[in-house]
Amino acid sequence: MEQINELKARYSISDSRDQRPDLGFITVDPGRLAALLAELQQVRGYTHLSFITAVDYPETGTFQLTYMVHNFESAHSLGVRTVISRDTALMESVHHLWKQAKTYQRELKEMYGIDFPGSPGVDDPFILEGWQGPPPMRRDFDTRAYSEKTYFPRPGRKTSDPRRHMQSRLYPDYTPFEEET
Amino acid sequence: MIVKALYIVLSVALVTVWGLTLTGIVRKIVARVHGRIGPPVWQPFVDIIKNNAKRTGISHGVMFYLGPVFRIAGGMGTFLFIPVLFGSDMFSNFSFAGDVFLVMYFIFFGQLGMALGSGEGGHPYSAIAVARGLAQMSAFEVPFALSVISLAVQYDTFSVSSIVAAQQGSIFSWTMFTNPLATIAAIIAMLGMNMHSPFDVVIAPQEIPIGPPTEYQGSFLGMLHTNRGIFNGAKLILFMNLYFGGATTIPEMIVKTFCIYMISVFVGVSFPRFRTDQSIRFFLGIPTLIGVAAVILYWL
Amino acid sequence: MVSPVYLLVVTIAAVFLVPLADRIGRSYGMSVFYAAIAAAAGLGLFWFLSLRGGAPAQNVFIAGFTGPYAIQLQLGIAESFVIVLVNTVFLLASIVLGGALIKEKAYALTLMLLMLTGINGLVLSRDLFNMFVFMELLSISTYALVAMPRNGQAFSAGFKYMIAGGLASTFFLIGTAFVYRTAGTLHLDYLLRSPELLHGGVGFAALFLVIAALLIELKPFPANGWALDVYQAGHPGVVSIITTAGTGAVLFVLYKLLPLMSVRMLQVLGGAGIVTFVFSNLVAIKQENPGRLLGYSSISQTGLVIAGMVFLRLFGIREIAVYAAVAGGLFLNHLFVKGLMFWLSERVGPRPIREWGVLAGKPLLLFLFGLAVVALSGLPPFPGFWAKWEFLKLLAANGYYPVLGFILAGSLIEVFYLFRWLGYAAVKEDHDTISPAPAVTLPMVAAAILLLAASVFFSGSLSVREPLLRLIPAAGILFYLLEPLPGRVKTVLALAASGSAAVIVLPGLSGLHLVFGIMLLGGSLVQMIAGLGSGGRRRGIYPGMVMMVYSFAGLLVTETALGFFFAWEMMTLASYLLILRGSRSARTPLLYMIFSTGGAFLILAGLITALPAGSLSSAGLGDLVFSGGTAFYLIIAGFLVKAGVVGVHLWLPGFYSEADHDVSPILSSALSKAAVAGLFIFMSLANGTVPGSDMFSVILGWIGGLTAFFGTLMAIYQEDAKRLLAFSSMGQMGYIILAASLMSTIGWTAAIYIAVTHLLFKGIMFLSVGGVVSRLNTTNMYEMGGMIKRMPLSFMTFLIGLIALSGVPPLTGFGGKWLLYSALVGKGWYMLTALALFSSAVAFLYCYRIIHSVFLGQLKTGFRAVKEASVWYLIPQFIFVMLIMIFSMVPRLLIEPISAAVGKLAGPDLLWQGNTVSHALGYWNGTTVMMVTMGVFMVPLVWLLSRVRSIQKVKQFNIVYAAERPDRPETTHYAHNFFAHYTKALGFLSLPLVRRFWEGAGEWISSIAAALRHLYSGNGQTYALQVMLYITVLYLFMR
Amino acid sequence: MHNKETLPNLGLPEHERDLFCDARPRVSKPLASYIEKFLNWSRANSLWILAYGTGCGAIELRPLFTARFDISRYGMAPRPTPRQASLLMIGGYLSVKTLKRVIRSYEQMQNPKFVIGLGSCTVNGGMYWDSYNTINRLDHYLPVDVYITGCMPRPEAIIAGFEQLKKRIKDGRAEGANQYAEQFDWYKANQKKIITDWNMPDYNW
Repeated sequence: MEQINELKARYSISDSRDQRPDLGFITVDPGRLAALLAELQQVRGYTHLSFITAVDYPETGTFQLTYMVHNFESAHSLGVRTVISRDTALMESVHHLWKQAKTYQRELKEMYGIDFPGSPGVDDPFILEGWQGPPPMRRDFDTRAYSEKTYFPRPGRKTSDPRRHMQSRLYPDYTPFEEET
Repeated sequence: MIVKALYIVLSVALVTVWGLTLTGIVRKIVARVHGRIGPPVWQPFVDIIKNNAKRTGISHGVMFYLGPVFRIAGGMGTFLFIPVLFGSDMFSNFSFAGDVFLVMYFIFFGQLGMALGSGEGGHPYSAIAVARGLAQMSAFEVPFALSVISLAVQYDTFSVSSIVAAQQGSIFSWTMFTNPLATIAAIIAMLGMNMHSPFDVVIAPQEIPIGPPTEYQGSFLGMLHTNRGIFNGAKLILFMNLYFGGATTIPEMIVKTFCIYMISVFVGVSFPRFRTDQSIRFFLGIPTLIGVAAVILYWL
Repeated sequence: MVSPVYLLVVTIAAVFLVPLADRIGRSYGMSVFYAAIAAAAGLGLFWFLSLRGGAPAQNVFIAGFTGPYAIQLQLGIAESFVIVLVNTVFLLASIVLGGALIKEKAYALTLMLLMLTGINGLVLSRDLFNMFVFMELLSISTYALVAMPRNGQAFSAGFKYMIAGGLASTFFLIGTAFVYRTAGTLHLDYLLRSPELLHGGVGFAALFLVIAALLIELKPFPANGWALDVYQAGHPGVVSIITTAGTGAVLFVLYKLLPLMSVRMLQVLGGAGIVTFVFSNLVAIKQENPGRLLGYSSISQTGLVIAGMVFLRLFGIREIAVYAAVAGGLFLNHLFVKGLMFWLSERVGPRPIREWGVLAGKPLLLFLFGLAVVALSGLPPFPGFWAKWEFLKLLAANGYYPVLGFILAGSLIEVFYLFRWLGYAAVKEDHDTISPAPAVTLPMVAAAILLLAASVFFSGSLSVREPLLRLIPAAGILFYLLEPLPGRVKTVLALAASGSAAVIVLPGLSGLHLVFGIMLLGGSLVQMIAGLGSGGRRRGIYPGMVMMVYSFAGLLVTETALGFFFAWEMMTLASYLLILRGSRSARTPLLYMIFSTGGAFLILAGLITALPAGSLSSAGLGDLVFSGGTAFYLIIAGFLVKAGVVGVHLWLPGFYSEADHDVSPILSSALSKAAVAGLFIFMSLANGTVPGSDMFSVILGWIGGLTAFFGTLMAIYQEDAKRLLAFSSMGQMGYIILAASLMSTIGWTAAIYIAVTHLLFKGIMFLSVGGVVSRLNTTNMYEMGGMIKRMPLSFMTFLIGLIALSGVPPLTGFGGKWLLYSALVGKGWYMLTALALFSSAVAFLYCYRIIHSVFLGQLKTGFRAVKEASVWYLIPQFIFVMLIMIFSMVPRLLIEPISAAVGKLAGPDLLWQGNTVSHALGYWNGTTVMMVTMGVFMVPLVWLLSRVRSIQKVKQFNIVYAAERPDRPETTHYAHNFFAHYTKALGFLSLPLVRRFWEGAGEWISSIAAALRHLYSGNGQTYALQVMLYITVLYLFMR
Repeated sequence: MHNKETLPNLGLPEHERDLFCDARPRVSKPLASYIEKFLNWSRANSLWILAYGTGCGAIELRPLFTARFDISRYGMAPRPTPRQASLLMIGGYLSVKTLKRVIRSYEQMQNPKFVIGLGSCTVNGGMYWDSYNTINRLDHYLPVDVYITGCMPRPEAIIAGFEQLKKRIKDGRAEGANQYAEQFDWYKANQKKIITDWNMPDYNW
């Protein structure tokens, strides 16, 4: 963690915490992220990029990106987080640090519509061939409405909550807790 | 002339029916060994009818179209140059047209045509499978050739009929007993010829769907299946003639070919698959040495 | 008759006249100069003609005394012969030098004239002191002329030349003094009349010094470093005079002294000649500078001439005609060729030999250069060929086999570097051009014409009586002259020429000759039709093609050993020309030439060894004596090299595959049969007379079997369609040799049967692939594919050819296999039977590979619009297909004539009963097999045709592709590295061991050459020391 | 070859159109009823399966080949290529991407051909019914002969489904291939509605 403290000032790391001895998270400005990752990779031994992921917060109008890097020597993983605006949905590419980053970025582009200008093939379809709707992983995308509009729903289909259904099948006498209150 | 034609029709019908039934029996037996019930014995016939009953089909071109024709012509031709029953005029076929080398080379006729036909299909898997099949074929040809040469030395003739004639008498005048090494080499070669496991990388269904006939369907496939019966029968009869004393009656022929076929079935269900290069090395190893030994033994 | 004195008078008078005339004007001086030389040459010619006409030899005594003190000039037939040659070349060289001389002052002209005077004097004079005087005249003028370019290199070269020349002169003078002291006379005639005068120690020393001095003047290896800079630095015109006329004069002096020498001296001198020949050639390998290379080559030729006349003397031969035939022929060849080449190097300018590609755009210069290279290599029809033949024949007759071997080895090296050079010249690489210079070109043309005339003269005087043989080079030259015509016209003319040859030749043949005649001539003729399919001018094809066909005819017609060898060498040359034109690299033609020449030399060695004793004139093939065995084995080995058996097959794939698409079929299908024809001709000649032939046939059988196996195996790994077919041809040649080695009726029938069918199906396959390649412009199989859709006819013929090749019944191929196995098992060669069976199984692999990769599979995007191959490619294919079908239907039509031609040999005969052919072991009825096959083919076909209405014809991408669609045809076509698993299993068998061996051998020779080069330090003192040491060693040997 | 009407194959770029056959599928009329009856019997007793393991259903197919269930006794066998199969088993949910492959495989099979939809997902989307990327009703895209419901159906249920199919075949009611050809435009429209990058011919022969 001393390492992090060293970096803190230089990269204006806003938040840092240790989840486990071998896993920590820090949050950094989007503008400083690439520089920080470069130092982590080249100086601090975090040579491996495990994944890049995003969480959509329509409430705050932001995406939170997490870059998980790993140091094999100290067996320590570090999640570098950054928060970007949902409206612009633009982030600097890190494919120059890790080649495989382009794949994650391509996925994020397809699923969340976050663009990484300059990342090779970022506009190619990732798993959806010819997808034309909004990015499907954004939380404000109504999949059910989309499905009903697109996929010929079979009329007469009955849907029940699996948990309640199984409870009623297996334990007909059981009264759920929340209904008690 | 007409009588001969009738005999030929009869002979081909016999081998077709018996060859297909044999396949059915073997499937049944294998199923029972697995603890399954298995398909009915007549299943191969149903399959052939079904395939010919397909209402549509596709063809990639003339050679593709002719491939199965070549194949079945090769099977029938091979069969027709082998005498089926010793001393029977009815089942002597056209064995007067050539000796054992003719039969050995005529086997290639169908394979070549099939390879060409599937090649025109344009499917890469067909070509891969043919490449494997040819490579394997060139390797198992060596012990088989040595074995046949050993027989030629032993009996001083290339003629299949004469070889059968020389084996008459008692069971101990069969080549199997008089020249066991040649028989072993040939049987091992036969394993490769029949393309059962461990030598079935050619048609490796999971990897290169069914090999050369990937693109074949309907009537084409039906023809290929029919040929499987004829060709299998022809090969078994050839082996029976060369190594197991031939046959004088149809029941004897049926029993003997059944037993010979069971060898490769037995090996087939017991061993996993070789890669092509492994099977090439295998055939050029011990089996070839056995073949050489068989030749040398009769040479001296 | 004009007195020989006038020869000297003319030039000496001109020496005084030229400066005077020069005062009047440059052109006057030059005119006098040329007039004098022309007069000298004219005098020579006049004398030569009149002496040949029967005029007596002249002896002139001048300086007011009679012999032995007078200056004696003798003019006999030999002298006149040399005079006319050297003066002619001198004249031509002076014309070449014209440009350089005109810039000099008049003294250069006088120096030239003095030089000529020296040369002529040396030839004419009969006493030692006069020889010394003329030699000095020659030497001094040479030093001065060498320095003419006036640069440091030239001065230094001239100076070194002077040191060594001075040494030689000194020795000569001392020797002359000793001779006078011992014998009391310097006159050769007196000395010859009483040779005992020179017996004893002093006499020996005197003679030794004279001979050693002459030898040094002739620049023997290794004491010749002093001379070599001259070749590089001097003006090529001057150098050409030094090396031709100057050397010729000194050689003639040596010739005049020959009768004085003891046997020991002759032996050592001959040895020195051979050493010079072999090692100078060896060193020449490493030369890059044309002048220097030509220098080494000149020296080696000089060595050969020395050896020629010395050995003749050693064998006690006195007839001047023989000397003329051997030494004269070699010298004449050297004279014109070297002149031509040096002048050409003047024309090309200061370029290393690698950059001689500038000649590629100049047909005339290239032709001249090629002519020179061919002549210098001792190939027919040039004088060198005849002379070498005579010389080697005499060597063999006298049991000098090691010398013979050395000469052949040296000649092989010579062939290597000369043809390498020709390869550089023929392959155009840069676009530099050289300006026209008629003053240089005209003498070259003149030299070439003289050389050709001399060839006619030599071939006429020597034994090649069959007129057809003379037509071979004549046809080549005729078609060279027809080159400006359009390609199609030339094709028709070539067809007519070859067809008439066939019409004339075939009726006169019988037995095996007839079979091979039909194959070689008929096969070539049919395939030549394909030439009509290519437009354009097609330069350089038809001279070679017609020459090749005529050589085929010659091979079969000739009845003499020399005639056979002549035709054989002409065939090699013709095929070389064909491959030189088509080949993409210089490597293939060179390799071909080396191996072919090596093989030809083996044949040559065998032929002359087998010549019956005492036959100086040419012996018939039937008179050859094979009882020693060696001769026969040498000949067979030669044919095996030509057939490309495993181990010496290095040349084969490139040669069969790299020629033009309509030429390759002929080379691979017809030319390859020439080796077979030779094999059979000599095996039938020698049948039964060769000792140890059982062992021989076993060895030959294994060579054949292994060739079949390895040829086939290597074929399956090829990516290039034509190379694949080439290796396939190698495999088929293996079967033929294997069958031939059996020496039985069935075996030979099998061999010729396979040869005929191979001609047919390989012709079809090569033409078909050639047609495809000519449309696609690539030979890489993986770039092709799906051609069945675009070229269905080519596919059809190719398929027929392929089925025939693979040996699958019912087509003809099976007959060959059946006969082969029958014969093999009948003979008891079981392991070879198995090997042959294995090879033929492996053959399926490459068969499928080529037909799939080219015709089946996926049609490539770029080739969707290609058209069917030209109809001219298809016509010969369909002719062959027809033949194959006929022979397949009725094999008897083919087998019976063949076995009749083979006649009765060991082993059982083939028996016929209707269409069934049988022997002790097996039987085969091709007609029934065909009928049955057609029958069983029809039945399923009819069934399928009844279903045709339900079949949808689909396109190439409508394939089951693991639920995907193919991306591009290029990635869907499985063709590259087709038999990867085979490589994995048996790849160790196809490692390029043979290539590594030969490359190693080449490397080895080349490093010897490099090591020898260190002798030439460039230091004058060292060179002087070398000369002294050489003389010492020579003395120790001769003593 | 009989159907002169060709498909436009607009999904393919110009230079690729020549690589694919552009014929329309055609309706093949059954033969005279007594022959057809016999042929249908053979078809029913020689069902060769092309199993497309699109979802979890694939795992339920494996036991069918074991000694316990052994479908080979019905003459059924797996076949690795659609060219030779007559029964397409859809083993579970179909995403748009998989559907494209399924359509291609189906079209590459030869008439007569049968489809079994396995599991609830093929019936109405099953538990993926509201997914943005999973189809709900297979029969809008391919003619389905038999649905076997369940999530997942047990092997016994599958065998029952096979029996159902055999009955349909023997009754001459399993004419899905002809139905597909007849209503080709409707099926194609449905398919193209969701498969937007249609980079194949309109009918995959």
